Amino acid sequence: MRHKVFPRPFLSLTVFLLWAAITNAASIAMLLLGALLAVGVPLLSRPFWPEPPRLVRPWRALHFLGIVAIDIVTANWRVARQVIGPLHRLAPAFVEVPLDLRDPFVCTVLASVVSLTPGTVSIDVDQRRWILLVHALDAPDPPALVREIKDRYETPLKEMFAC
Amino acid sequence: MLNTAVEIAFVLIGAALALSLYRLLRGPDTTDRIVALDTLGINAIALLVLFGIDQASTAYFEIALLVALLGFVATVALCKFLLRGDIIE
Amino acid sequence: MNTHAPILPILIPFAAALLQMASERLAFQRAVGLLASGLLVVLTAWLTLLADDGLLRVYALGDWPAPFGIVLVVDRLAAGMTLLTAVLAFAALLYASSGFDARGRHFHPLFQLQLVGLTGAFLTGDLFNLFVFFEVMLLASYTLLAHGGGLARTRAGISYVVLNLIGSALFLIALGLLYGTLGTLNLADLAHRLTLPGHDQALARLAFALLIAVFLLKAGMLPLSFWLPHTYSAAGAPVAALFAIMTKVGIVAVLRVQAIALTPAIPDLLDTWLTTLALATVVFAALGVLAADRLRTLAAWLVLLSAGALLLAPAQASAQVDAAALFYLVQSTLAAAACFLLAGVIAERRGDAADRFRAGPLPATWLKVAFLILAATVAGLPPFAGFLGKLMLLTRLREVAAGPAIWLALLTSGFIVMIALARNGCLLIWKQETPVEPRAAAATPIAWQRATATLLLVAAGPLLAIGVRPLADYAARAASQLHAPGAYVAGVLGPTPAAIGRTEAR
Amino acid sequence: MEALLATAVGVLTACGVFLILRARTFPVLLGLTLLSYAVNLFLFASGRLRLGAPPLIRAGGSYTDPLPQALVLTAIVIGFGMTAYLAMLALRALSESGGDHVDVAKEP
Amino acid sequence: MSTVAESTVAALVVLGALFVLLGSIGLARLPDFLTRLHGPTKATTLGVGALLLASAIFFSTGANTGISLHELAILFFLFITAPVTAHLLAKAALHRQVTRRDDTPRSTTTTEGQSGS
Amino acid sequence: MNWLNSSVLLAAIPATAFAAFPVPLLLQRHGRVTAAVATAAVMASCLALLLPLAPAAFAGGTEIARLAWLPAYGLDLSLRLDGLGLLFCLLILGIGLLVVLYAAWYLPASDRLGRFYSILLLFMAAMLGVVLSENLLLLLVFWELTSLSSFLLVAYQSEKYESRIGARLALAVTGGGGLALLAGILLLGHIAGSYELSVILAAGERIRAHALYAPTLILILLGAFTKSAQFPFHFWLPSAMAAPTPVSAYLHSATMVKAGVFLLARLYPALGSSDLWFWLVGGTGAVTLVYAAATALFRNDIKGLLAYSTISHLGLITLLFGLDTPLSVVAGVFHIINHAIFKASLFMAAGVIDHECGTRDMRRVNGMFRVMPITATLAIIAAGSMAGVPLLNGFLSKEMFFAETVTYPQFEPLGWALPLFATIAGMLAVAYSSRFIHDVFFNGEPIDLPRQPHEPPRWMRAPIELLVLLCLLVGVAPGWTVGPLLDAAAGAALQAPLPDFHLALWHGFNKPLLMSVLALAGGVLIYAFRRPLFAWQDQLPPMHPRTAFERFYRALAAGARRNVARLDNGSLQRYCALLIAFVVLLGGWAFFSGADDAGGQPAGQAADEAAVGTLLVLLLGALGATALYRERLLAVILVSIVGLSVTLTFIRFSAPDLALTQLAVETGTIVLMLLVLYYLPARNAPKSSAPRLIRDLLLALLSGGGLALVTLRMLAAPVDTLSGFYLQQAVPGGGGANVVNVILVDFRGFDTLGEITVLAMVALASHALLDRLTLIAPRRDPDGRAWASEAHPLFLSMLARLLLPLALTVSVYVLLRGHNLPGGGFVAGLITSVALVTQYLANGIGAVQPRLPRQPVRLLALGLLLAAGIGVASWPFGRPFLTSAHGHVRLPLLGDVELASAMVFDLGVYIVVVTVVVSVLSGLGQLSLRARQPVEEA
Ligand code: NA
Ligand code: NA
Repeated sequence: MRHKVFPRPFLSLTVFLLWAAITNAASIAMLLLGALLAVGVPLLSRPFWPEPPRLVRPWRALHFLGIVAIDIVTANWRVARQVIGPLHRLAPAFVEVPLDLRDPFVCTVLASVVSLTPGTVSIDVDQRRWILLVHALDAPDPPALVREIKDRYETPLKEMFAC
Repeated sequence: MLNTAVEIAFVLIGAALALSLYRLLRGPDTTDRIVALDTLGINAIALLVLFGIDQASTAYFEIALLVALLGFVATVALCKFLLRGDIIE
Repeated sequence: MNTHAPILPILIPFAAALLQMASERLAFQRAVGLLASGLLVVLTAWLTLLADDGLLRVYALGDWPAPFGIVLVVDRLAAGMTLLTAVLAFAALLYASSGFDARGRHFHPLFQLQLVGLTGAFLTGDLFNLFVFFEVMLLASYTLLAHGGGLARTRAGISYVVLNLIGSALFLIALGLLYGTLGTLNLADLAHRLTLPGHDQALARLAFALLIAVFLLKAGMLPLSFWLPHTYSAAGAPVAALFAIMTKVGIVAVLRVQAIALTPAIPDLLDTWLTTLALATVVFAALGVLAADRLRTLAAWLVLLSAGALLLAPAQASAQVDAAALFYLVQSTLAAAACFLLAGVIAERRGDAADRFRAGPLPATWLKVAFLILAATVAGLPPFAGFLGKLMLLTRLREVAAGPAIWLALLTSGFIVMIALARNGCLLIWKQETPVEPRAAAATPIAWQRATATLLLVAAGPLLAIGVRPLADYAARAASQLHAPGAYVAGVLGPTPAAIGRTEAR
Repeated sequence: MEALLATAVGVLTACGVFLILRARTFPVLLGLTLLSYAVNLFLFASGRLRLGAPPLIRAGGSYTDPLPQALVLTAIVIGFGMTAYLAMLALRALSESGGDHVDVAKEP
Repeated sequence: MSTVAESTVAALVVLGALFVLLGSIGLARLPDFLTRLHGPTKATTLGVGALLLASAIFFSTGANTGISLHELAILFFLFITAPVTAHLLAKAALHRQVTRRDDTPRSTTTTEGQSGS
Repeated sequence: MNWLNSSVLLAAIPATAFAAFPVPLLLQRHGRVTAAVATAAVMASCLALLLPLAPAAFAGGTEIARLAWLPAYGLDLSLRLDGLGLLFCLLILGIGLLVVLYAAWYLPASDRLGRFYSILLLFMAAMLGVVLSENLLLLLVFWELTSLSSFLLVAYQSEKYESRIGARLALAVTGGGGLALLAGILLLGHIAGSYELSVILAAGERIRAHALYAPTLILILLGAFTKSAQFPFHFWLPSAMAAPTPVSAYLHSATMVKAGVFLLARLYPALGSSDLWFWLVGGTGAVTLVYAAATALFRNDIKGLLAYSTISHLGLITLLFGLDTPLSVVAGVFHIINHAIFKASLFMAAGVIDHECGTRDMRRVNGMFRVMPITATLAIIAAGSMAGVPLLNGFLSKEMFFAETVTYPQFEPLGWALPLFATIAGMLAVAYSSRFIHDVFFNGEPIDLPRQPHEPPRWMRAPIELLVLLCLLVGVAPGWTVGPLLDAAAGAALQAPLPDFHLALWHGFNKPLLMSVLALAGGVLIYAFRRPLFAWQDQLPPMHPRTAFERFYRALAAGARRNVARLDNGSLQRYCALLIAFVVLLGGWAFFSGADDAGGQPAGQAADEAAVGTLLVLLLGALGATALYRERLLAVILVSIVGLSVTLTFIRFSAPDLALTQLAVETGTIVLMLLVLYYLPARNAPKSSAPRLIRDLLLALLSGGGLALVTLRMLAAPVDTLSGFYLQQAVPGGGGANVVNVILVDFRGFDTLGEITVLAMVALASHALLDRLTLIAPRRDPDGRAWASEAHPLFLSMLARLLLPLALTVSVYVLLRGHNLPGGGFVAGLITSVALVTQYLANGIGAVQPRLPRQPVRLLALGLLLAAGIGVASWPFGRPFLTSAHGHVRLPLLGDVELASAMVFDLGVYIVVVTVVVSVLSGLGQLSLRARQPVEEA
């Protein structure tokens, strides 16, 4: 039963939260409608998302989100300095991060996180060898960067999604 | 205080728009222009949010949301065009 | 039923289109289409009879009174035009239902939606709504034009679309200017406000000039008409036949705006130039008739010629002239449509020669007779309706300033059409190819739908001549109703054109 | 403000007209797009320019003229439909003639 | 609206605008495409984020009753799309071989024209 | 039998003819004889109907029958029978009967005759109509009908070029003349105040005194002269001899060509008796008389000779009317009768000869007197009448003509000139008659005839015999044969008491007799010394009116084609330029030609930096796109910048709904342009030439500058708009706080219905236009790079999966709130569409299409049905289409819930928008699935 009504529980949750956000959680009627949408929208869009990943450790995910948020803020300061500072000091580099992840969606999440944290942008993923190509604005020590990405982001993601 | 802050912010974002526009015109490659266009869109969102605060009106929220959504789609379409030519193959 | 009569000419084809969109089965679509078109003929005929009591029927959509809501306004002219549209549509659809409709997708719903656009354009009393119906009409016609394929159609379609898009832009500019100057979009209200002081008169003049320019583009006046022959001759026979009424939308719009808004307030707007350009159109079209190398092209030029002749009417701002012009409009529309259908049928019988003016397999006797009657009709030879139309126009245009020039142009163009049709008709129906094409003998018989539709329209020439009196009288009543702007404004806005809310009205 | 808007309308019109007068489908498409911007701005301006007065009924609000906005909305949507239509027509012409020339009587 | 709230909003507004400007400075100033990509995808995003937060506080504490959450929706949206935008832009740029640095690897995505070599 | 009064009888004559004209065609399957008998029966019936009316007409009475047809324009079915009409009726019906008989034998046995007789009857009916019309417009109707039916008769053997061209030439000249006549009649009716002859004939004084008399007369004469083949319009008649001989005998001698002179006779009281009349009618008649007689002499074709002789005699009749005395009118009427009789018989005789010999060339046809003595005798007598030999009817009227010339008052000082002229004309007539007699019936042996000639069948000759007998009878005893008819006819033509005249063979030795003798002798002499004349004539350039006509037509058509091509070169740019130039000119004129008022003062809001900045961005985008339009992708980017600044403008000036819509449409436009750009040729179009550039820049500047100035002026103009009503009624009447949305779905919901109909048609068109289309997919980008190999980047396709549900949620929100806040069906639909576009972008059409509903057209119908259906739902409540209803519902727990029927309308809009975007995209996507790879690749 649960599987029929909420085939994608976390998607349903996302939809509901989004609904609550855009309607400013204005009234009970609106929230009920949001609940309705939380059922209906995933059902409607189901054909477009055939094999969703399963989030097994939601609390870990929250924790992870917090880390990412902090990383985004703190690391932005660095980039700000780099951007207005002298450009010749920058050491841009391409870094190849070998992945342990195999799930395409989770991989995308990782790449997004890497891109959002300043100083690095995920350029591409090689799906044959599972290597994430990252461009760093200033990477004097590329292997350290690879380690940081794997430890700080990939490992938690693997745990959260059990893949 | 808030008014001053908003005034300052308007100037800053105006400068940001100008710089994005500079990149758009300068290029050199089409990809540079697309980044500039995308940035211009995000700058516009900033402007809209600021405008909402300035006018104390929430009427512009959906526009900001839409700029975000549509700017993304436009950028994706342009990139895909550069990569593959046929964007919906 | 009576209450909702004004909107039925729009809703019937609309409903038919929806039904046809629900199922793509051709047989079903045909049945629905023919049924709806037949119903439309009956309904518009009834509406025309109703309208002949001289009362203005105003249908307030959404129950919002004019000028705030959109109103449909049925007077004799509007009702009569919907009837003409319906008759033409029935014939064209009948013709198309024998296989032409299968040459591409969605012919039937597009055809019905084209009717929606046409009837809506004739009925609406709101200028922005007219714009919307123009777009409906034009988009349907673009696609119907392309129906059946071919480079000529696509190319003609591009120039047709682009020009009309510029026209749409102009229309919007005119509407903006009207609203920005007079503060309303309802024609009656515009006319009313135009007579009041306090608005920028130069802007109002400009706005109406632009509006008229848009209508003239649709009507096909030189120098805005070069698209017309290409488009009409490229279209398939039944489509072109239906197109015969499209220029009339522009002409009727000019007539209406001129009679209701311009005559009382800006009487000099069309004075100096419209007659000249209308005459130039007639002359150019006559040249085109001479230059045409196939029947359908010739028919396209005939459409242009009649447009030129009809545009002489608004230039004179006279109910008398309009009365003549309205009869001329009816007969020339039906004749041109007949010409397109006949060209289609003849082409079908003549193999590679098609409807080109050269020797080829001879068409059947009934086709020859039909051609002769039609040729006499379009050449304005007695005793058919073409002659009567010309007679009326000549009679009523005698006393106007440019009378002699108009007579010269009309009579000369008639002469040219006559000698061109005589020559080309001889080639088309009498000159056999030598040696005789073997497969011409085994020509398949023409589908009854095509034959019936063609004959129906060809017969309009003689029939309208026989029944000319009631029709001419109706035209005269329609014209005099058209030229009573006060009654129109009062009828649409109510006796005191003040802002009254619906809540009060309820 | 008024002069700025008038300038915008004028420049968009001029650019649109110039592009429409080119011989290929693509600039014509661009030109029509620019022209429709101009037209929409003009139609919009017919309700006059007002700051901070969106026509959303609220207590004690002042409002700009809502009707031109509704008209422009309709015009935008119709214009979009037409652009799509013209684009499809251009592709059809391309498929049939192998070229993108707009003239009725031209070889590609 | 309390002073605290107002100062917070004011600070966030200026901060956000500053980051937005930073992103654009990066875009305009940095030497090659891939470095330029860093500015707008992050600084600008963060800047807009700050502004949105300011807006959320402003409207939640303003005269209008109720909380204002809908800014979060935009924030969420920007944060999920920005990386993908950057990714596609970088792909396109590499594909077009516009980078000026020597350490640029040949695109991992082989193009049809190169697949034979 | 009260109803069977004389006017009914009168009306029955043409009515019978018209009603019965298809009968022979319908009966032809029963054989030639049946068809002939039926035709004759129709004619006989008409004759029978005429008989009861004849006595009154003979007595000088005028019977009139009226039936309204188009009274508002003066065109009525009014008929008139007086002496003149009676005379012509008798000619038409009498000779018609003979021709029917003759044709039955003349036309080949393979012809079933039904078509022939039917057209002949049609012609006869028209001819009867001409001579019986009381209403001049009605006369014109019949007049043109004679042209039409004669066209069909001349072209009867339509497989022959000569027939077709002869018919066309005849139609061109007589039909063209008919147009002049129409104009003339309209003027005449205007002058007289009526088209009824009874009014017009009584208004002669007034007509001649009117300022429009001259143009009226000239136009009417053009009609008459073309029909009666007067110089210089005569040339069609010889070419019309391609018609079967019965047709020539009927139309080209007795009836149709007489219509012109009939008109002269008919209108003589109204138009005659003026100097202009004398010079125009008399002059034309005189020139025609002599010119045609001289030409007739040199024709080698028997029918050609007779044709020119006919022209000459018509010239004589015209001259008689032109002489403008009562007696000359009598003579003219008399010669109409005589000419009809002898010329019909001559044509029939010529037909016999043609029929028997297979040729009409007089150089080959010789000595026929021996072969067919009876026919020859008849023809010789008729030719004698044509020459004016005494004892024959032709002599009498010619004698009257001579007498008129002698006594004519106008030429006192040059009294000898007119008689001399007449005598010369008489000589020429004698000369060509002599040639006809001598060259055909004598002059040695026939040369190389296609057939062996002998006497024709008895019944074929009978009509000739009858006519020749008439020639003799009239010639010998005019008084008691033709006298009463002539009196009646001439009286009717004059509309005045007849002059004193005496019809007799012998008037004593007088000048006219001397002239006759001189003419006879001179004519024979001319013929005797014909050889030098013929030799001289052979040197003259040959005249072929048919060839000249065809050449003329071709030159005309070629000129038309050239001019049309010059004006319309098929260039869309020129069309557009003309349209824009026209609008600029017209607009400029309209603006500046009105009353001079300066306009209001600008409201004057100060421009701030943001506005200036937005404008600069807009200018940058617009000008950039225009300057760089050849860099297509860049142009798209720049145009989208313009869109962005337009959006900002909307936001700034309080139009959030517009901004939303503009944005969404903007994205759609970019996607669309990119889709198109992929296929469009990368090769850039050649640059425009300098003059073109200047023209285009000029137009651009004029239109842009003009519209800018107009914008400024409009913004300053005072205006009182409808907006107050909408703002006031939106909440109480429309149930929504977003006034724009309430206008869209309620106040002006009908517009919106039309608008989504337009959109739906775009979807239909995407199927109609793109189905079965194939395009060549470029293998490289415009810079020559190969495309990237990865079609669907991983991150994008992952994100797209998440995006769709989120976008759906947002669009539901935007849809629902639209009635009160910015949003609504359009924007919601566009958001969903854009989410679906993202799916296409991320996963390609192959992945998306199968996941979408199969029947987009049905969805369209559903959307339209929702929008229109909620409109019809108001009918049962007695409200018009699209009347909305809204209300607040109190539900437990949920509180106040607002429901409006307009929401259903908006839902319809939403469905249509989504379906349309998806349809267009999938249409274009199908294109890419079908796209062919180019075969040649470097
Ligand atoms: Na001979
Ligand atoms: Na309503």
